Amino acid sequence: MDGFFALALGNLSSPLILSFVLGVAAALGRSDLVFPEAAAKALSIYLLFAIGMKGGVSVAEHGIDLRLGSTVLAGIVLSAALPLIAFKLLGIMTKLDRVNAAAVAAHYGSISIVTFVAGTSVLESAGIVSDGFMVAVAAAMEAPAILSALWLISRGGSETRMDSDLWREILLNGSIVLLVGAFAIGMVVGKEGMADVESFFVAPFKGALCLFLLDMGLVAGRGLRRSRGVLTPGLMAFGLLMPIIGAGAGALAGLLIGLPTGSIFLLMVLGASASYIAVPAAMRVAVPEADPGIYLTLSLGITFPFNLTLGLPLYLGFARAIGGG
Amino acid sequence: MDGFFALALGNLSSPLILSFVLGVAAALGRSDLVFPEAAAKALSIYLLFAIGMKGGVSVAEHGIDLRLGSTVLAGIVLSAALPLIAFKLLGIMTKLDRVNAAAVAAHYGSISIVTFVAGTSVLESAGIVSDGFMVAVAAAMEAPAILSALWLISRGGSETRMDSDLWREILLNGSIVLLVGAFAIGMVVGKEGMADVESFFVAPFKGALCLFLLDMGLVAGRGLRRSRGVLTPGLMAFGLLMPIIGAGAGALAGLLIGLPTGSIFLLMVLGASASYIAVPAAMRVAVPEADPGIYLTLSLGITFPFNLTLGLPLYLGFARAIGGG
Amino acid sequence: MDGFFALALGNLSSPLILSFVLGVAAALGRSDLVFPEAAAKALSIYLLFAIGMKGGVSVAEHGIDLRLGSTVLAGIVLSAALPLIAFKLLGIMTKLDRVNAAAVAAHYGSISIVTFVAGTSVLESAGIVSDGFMVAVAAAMEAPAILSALWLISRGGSETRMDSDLWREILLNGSIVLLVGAFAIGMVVGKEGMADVESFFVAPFKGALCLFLLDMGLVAGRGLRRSRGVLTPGLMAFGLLMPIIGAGAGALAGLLIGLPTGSIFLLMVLGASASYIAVPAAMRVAVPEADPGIYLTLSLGITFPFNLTLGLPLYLGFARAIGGG
Amino acid sequence: MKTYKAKRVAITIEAPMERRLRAILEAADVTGYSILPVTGGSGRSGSWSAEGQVGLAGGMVQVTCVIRPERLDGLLESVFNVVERHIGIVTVMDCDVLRAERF
Amino acid sequence: MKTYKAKRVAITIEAPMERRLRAILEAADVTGYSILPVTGGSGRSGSWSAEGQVGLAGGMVQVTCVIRPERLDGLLESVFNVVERHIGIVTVMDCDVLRAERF
Amino acid sequence: MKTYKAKRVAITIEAPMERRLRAILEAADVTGYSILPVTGGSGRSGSWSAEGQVGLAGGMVQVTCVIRPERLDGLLESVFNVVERHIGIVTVMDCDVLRAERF
Ligand SMILES: Nc1ncnc2c1ncn2[C@@H]1O[C@H](COP(=O)(O)O)[C@@H](O)[C@H]1O
Ligand SMILES: Nc1ncnc2c1ncn2[C@@H]1O[C@H](COP(=O)(O)O)[C@@H](O)[C@H]1O
Ligand SMILES: Nc1ncnc2c1ncn2[C@@H]1O[C@H](COP(=O)(O)O)[C@@H](O)[C@H]1O
Ligand code: NA
Ligand code: NA
Ligand code: NA
Repeated sequence: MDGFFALALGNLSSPLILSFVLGVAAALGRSDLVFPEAAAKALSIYLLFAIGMKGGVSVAEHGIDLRLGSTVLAGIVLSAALPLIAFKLLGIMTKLDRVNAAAVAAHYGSISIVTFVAGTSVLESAGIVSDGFMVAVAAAMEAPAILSALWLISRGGSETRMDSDLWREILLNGSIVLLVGAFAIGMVVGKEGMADVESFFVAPFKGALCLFLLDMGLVAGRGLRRSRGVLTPGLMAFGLLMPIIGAGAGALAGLLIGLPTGSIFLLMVLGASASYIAVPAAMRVAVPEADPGIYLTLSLGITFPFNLTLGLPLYLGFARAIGGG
Repeated sequence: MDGFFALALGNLSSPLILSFVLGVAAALGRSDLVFPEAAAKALSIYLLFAIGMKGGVSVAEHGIDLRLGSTVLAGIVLSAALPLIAFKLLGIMTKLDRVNAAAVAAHYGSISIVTFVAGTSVLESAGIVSDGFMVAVAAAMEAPAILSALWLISRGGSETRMDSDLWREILLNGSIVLLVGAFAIGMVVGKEGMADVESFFVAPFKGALCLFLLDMGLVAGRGLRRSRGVLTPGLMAFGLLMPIIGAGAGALAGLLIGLPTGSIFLLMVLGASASYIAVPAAMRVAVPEADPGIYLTLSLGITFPFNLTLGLPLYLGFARAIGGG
Repeated sequence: MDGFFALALGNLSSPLILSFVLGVAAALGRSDLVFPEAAAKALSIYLLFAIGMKGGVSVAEHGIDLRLGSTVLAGIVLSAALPLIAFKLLGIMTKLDRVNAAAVAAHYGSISIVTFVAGTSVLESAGIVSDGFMVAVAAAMEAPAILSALWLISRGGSETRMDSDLWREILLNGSIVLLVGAFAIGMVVGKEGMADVESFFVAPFKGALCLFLLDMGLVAGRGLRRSRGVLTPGLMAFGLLMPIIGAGAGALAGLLIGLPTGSIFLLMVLGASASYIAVPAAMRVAVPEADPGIYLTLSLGITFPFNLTLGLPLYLGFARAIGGG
Repeated sequence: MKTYKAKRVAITIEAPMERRLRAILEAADVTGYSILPVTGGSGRSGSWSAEGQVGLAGGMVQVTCVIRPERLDGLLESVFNVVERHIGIVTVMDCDVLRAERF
Repeated sequence: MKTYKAKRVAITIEAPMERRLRAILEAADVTGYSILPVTGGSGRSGSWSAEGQVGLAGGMVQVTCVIRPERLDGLLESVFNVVERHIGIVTVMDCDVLRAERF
Repeated sequence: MKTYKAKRVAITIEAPMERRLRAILEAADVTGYSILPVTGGSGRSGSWSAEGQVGLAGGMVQVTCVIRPERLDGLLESVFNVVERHIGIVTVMDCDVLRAERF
């Protein structure tokens, strides 16, 4: 437990987390500090591209690992199965109707790439290696959760707008395309090609992530301020419990596949994190009746900060305990 | 005097100043070169965060100096007192009515963080150290001038919209939050934490400042072009005289506290510089009758270029003369 | 020929080209990946400034070369003459009316600075030097083609809106001002001044170019998707043939002046490339009757990708064959 | 100056629906429309702002079409099917248009 | 298609006043409004453009509310207190709205 | 609340023409106008979107002027000379304005 507190403290005093905290505080204090929408979008493109490319280069270095396939598969299963657990849990813990519960559940099966990126930073600081292909796993986990949720809804008799257009939108959404595309580019160009662009995609990465987390803090804080009344105690408890369940499921899968500690940790992070970009957009189109005030606030206002601050050191402690290192 | 010319020439031929000049020239020549608003805002967030964090790290390195408190106090007094001088001077030199004169005066008590940043660049080039806490002094000087100006106006019988909302807006405006927040982050993470994000916040800083100054030049030039007729000779003379008075007051305060040369110089720069972000926004809300055409043009079109080009070497020469180094 | 394939393959597997391909693929697959307009504009300002400044610094290093004048002159002649050839060719290969043909022709006399920048990257990878002043040549080639096209149109009896305002807009358009301005700044500050801002303008340059090419790919792909029906086979053939003619003319000019291989190559690239920023904007104002769907799609959707992928290695092979190196 | 009577329809709808709405307008042969960004607002589903947002889910756009009066009903019917279940608002105003061939 | 009569109020006001205006609208129970960015303009206080601006002071926004006709006067009165001393312009237009429950 | 009758003219035109239109409005003594960005659209010349665009050529803007009814014809005539050959659309609507001195 000592290790956890040291880790948690180290994590909490990193520039990344402090930037996030600054953003939340500024928003709660109703400062007029705002981040231009275009800058936030540009930063997210940069981060996705950089993380994808680094993953691809690492795979090019170490060769395609036999575990790549099984881990991607495990990720898909996790993403599809976690919404079912989340849905059950919401039925027990909250009074959400079927449609809203399914929409929330979709978010928890899918992933938050920023949480993943913050996780890789924590790994780096701890000097633990992980598999480059975990980026591909992250990309693979974005979409299946959406399908599970839509199935839950249609099973309940409600209508969803699930046409071929929506299929394409979900599978080719911006962050999947960037992650997978940059991953492929990284695999093709390898370490040598990466050298050319390293001072843009690697060296300034963490600093850029600081500013992005500042913005995420502003958005999360604003969401919290506006959502008084929306977040019942039951929902909040769910927002803290579900990531731990997701992380547990990730740990289990990682152990079964025999991943190294770093990759177990990242799979836990993916399981624990909740989407706030791809899934909300899909829900707006497919299930407009679901209230974005609930799922966005829960994912961005409760689960994201929890994962970032306490979750990451917790999961790392656990991954180390079971995976060694 | 020779030293001044050498300094001035060196300053004028730095990429920073030349970028500003390019922007002014492009705007005056009515080029269609424009900087997207979102990019300008993003750059300013980056610059404020970087400068704040560097200040905090430097304080973490050297320990909290006893002079921190007295210098912050001196800054607050300067910021509150300079508008009174400016207001008197405007009464003598121009025909502005009370409300407009007070609004202009507020700008000259407050500060321009870009001028401050350019000042730190000049110091670096000259190899002179300064106190990291000067960033906190800059933050402390943003707001008091606004209160002085509102007091001047209400004493004259005019109404200002001074409610608790405005108080919060002034004290928690974006640039104060960023400066103070990043300063605090820098203090917590220290040199070691900074190392992680240095290649984003430190190495590319000057280059990013070039592009920002290009944009400032474009905005200042456009303001000048549109303001034909607004700027009377009296106003222009004020825009050149007032920064010198402010710098003198800064020098005096610095000497009294016993600051080292570099910090005296920065206090002069803060005294000399005029706000063009925080104060104008506060004036729009609190004193809508005041004409933004006057205070924005004067601050951004006259005083900012003067400080950047001639003021900085002048103040540095003076600071060296009185402070040594 | 072997050399060409090796070069082409090397070029095609660089992160730059792959990023462009990713963008095109995402757009054709109708992914919702978008680049904010403000970010694209900010990136283009950065690239123009950086390339201009590097050119200026290089000239400051090597002294003003006697060939600078003759090469700029050759560039102007190329830019003015190529539209006449293009116009004739369009008359033979397509059924465009006079106004549209002239508008298209203007694009091919003018230049694409991104193609030029990609060319300098290819040179660097190949370890071949070129003259720093080629940036000035690029700037000089932006505008003359527009005048040729307007002359072609007015000779045909159609009206163009050619007033002094338009003159200024063409000669002081954003990219010319940035290129020439940054070139001048580079010349003034030299290598020493550049050192200060190198970690912003030099080191991250290629990575930033990747993201910009990703955006160009998105825009080009979207243009292609929307233009079904607009691009006849004749137009497409023109879009592939004309750059080769332009490159040939550039090679000839380079040989006559006696430029080194690297600079011959860059002059070929300038001759081959087609404008998609400055000229379209001028055409909207001066010749509103011309259809932007035709000239934008042809320049950005056909010629730009061709130059980037196959053209650059082809031109480099040729430049080496005639210039040595 | 000669002007022509027309209807100006403004549809404020969630950004993720923009593509679909465009497709529906084009299917209904409404080829003239403009899209304006909306940076914030408030409605029954609460108040929002685009500032700092990365995803589309939070934002809205305003699609404006100027059409001939006799085509209004057809347009509203096609649009209704899309917007019915979605948040947002549809307004119709009378206007005069300068050039008849433009709409 | 059944539509309902309404009023469309457009308030163009300085960006630093956006928050206050929102608060006033909400206090007056006007919970439906949209905010559109304004990137430039001209008025008695001269012409301006948002390009390259860092601060809010230079910019403006356009707040659009669609409300029931009987609520117009109340809205205008609350708004008037805010905009009275400020630059900008308030216009009111008649419109038809597709769904009555939306405003 | 006392209001005044006015006309609201909205001119949607290519971004590269913004400057010229502003100059013409100012020459015609129309000093009050606001410019709203347009991020996409569709017309006879096809559909477009501002996303990721670097140049101005692809984009459009919407210039809105509120003017006294008696000045409408003069305005339309000056504007017509500019927009005649250009793509875009000009609409005129009736509106009420809160403060007469503002337009
Ligand atoms: N009465 C209204 N006037 C203007 N905009 C509205 C109105 N009602 C809703 N909106 C816009 O539509 C969005 C969603 O509205 P709602 O579905 O009521 O939550 C709001 O956030 C506003 O941007
Ligand atoms: N008549 C008008 N029509 C449209 N917008 C206007 C009008 N008058 C003022 N505005 C807008 O309101 C801003 C401030 O106007 P003013 O208070 O007259 O300086 C202008 O810059 C325009 O953006
Ligand atoms: N009927 C219309 N309603 C609204 N906007 C239009 C209309 N027609 C044209 N536009 C706008 O004007 C641009 C150019 O139109 P066009 O000249 O018909 O190609 C379009 O892309 C739209 O942004
Ligand atoms: Na998850
Ligand atoms: Na000052
Ligand atoms: Na060319």
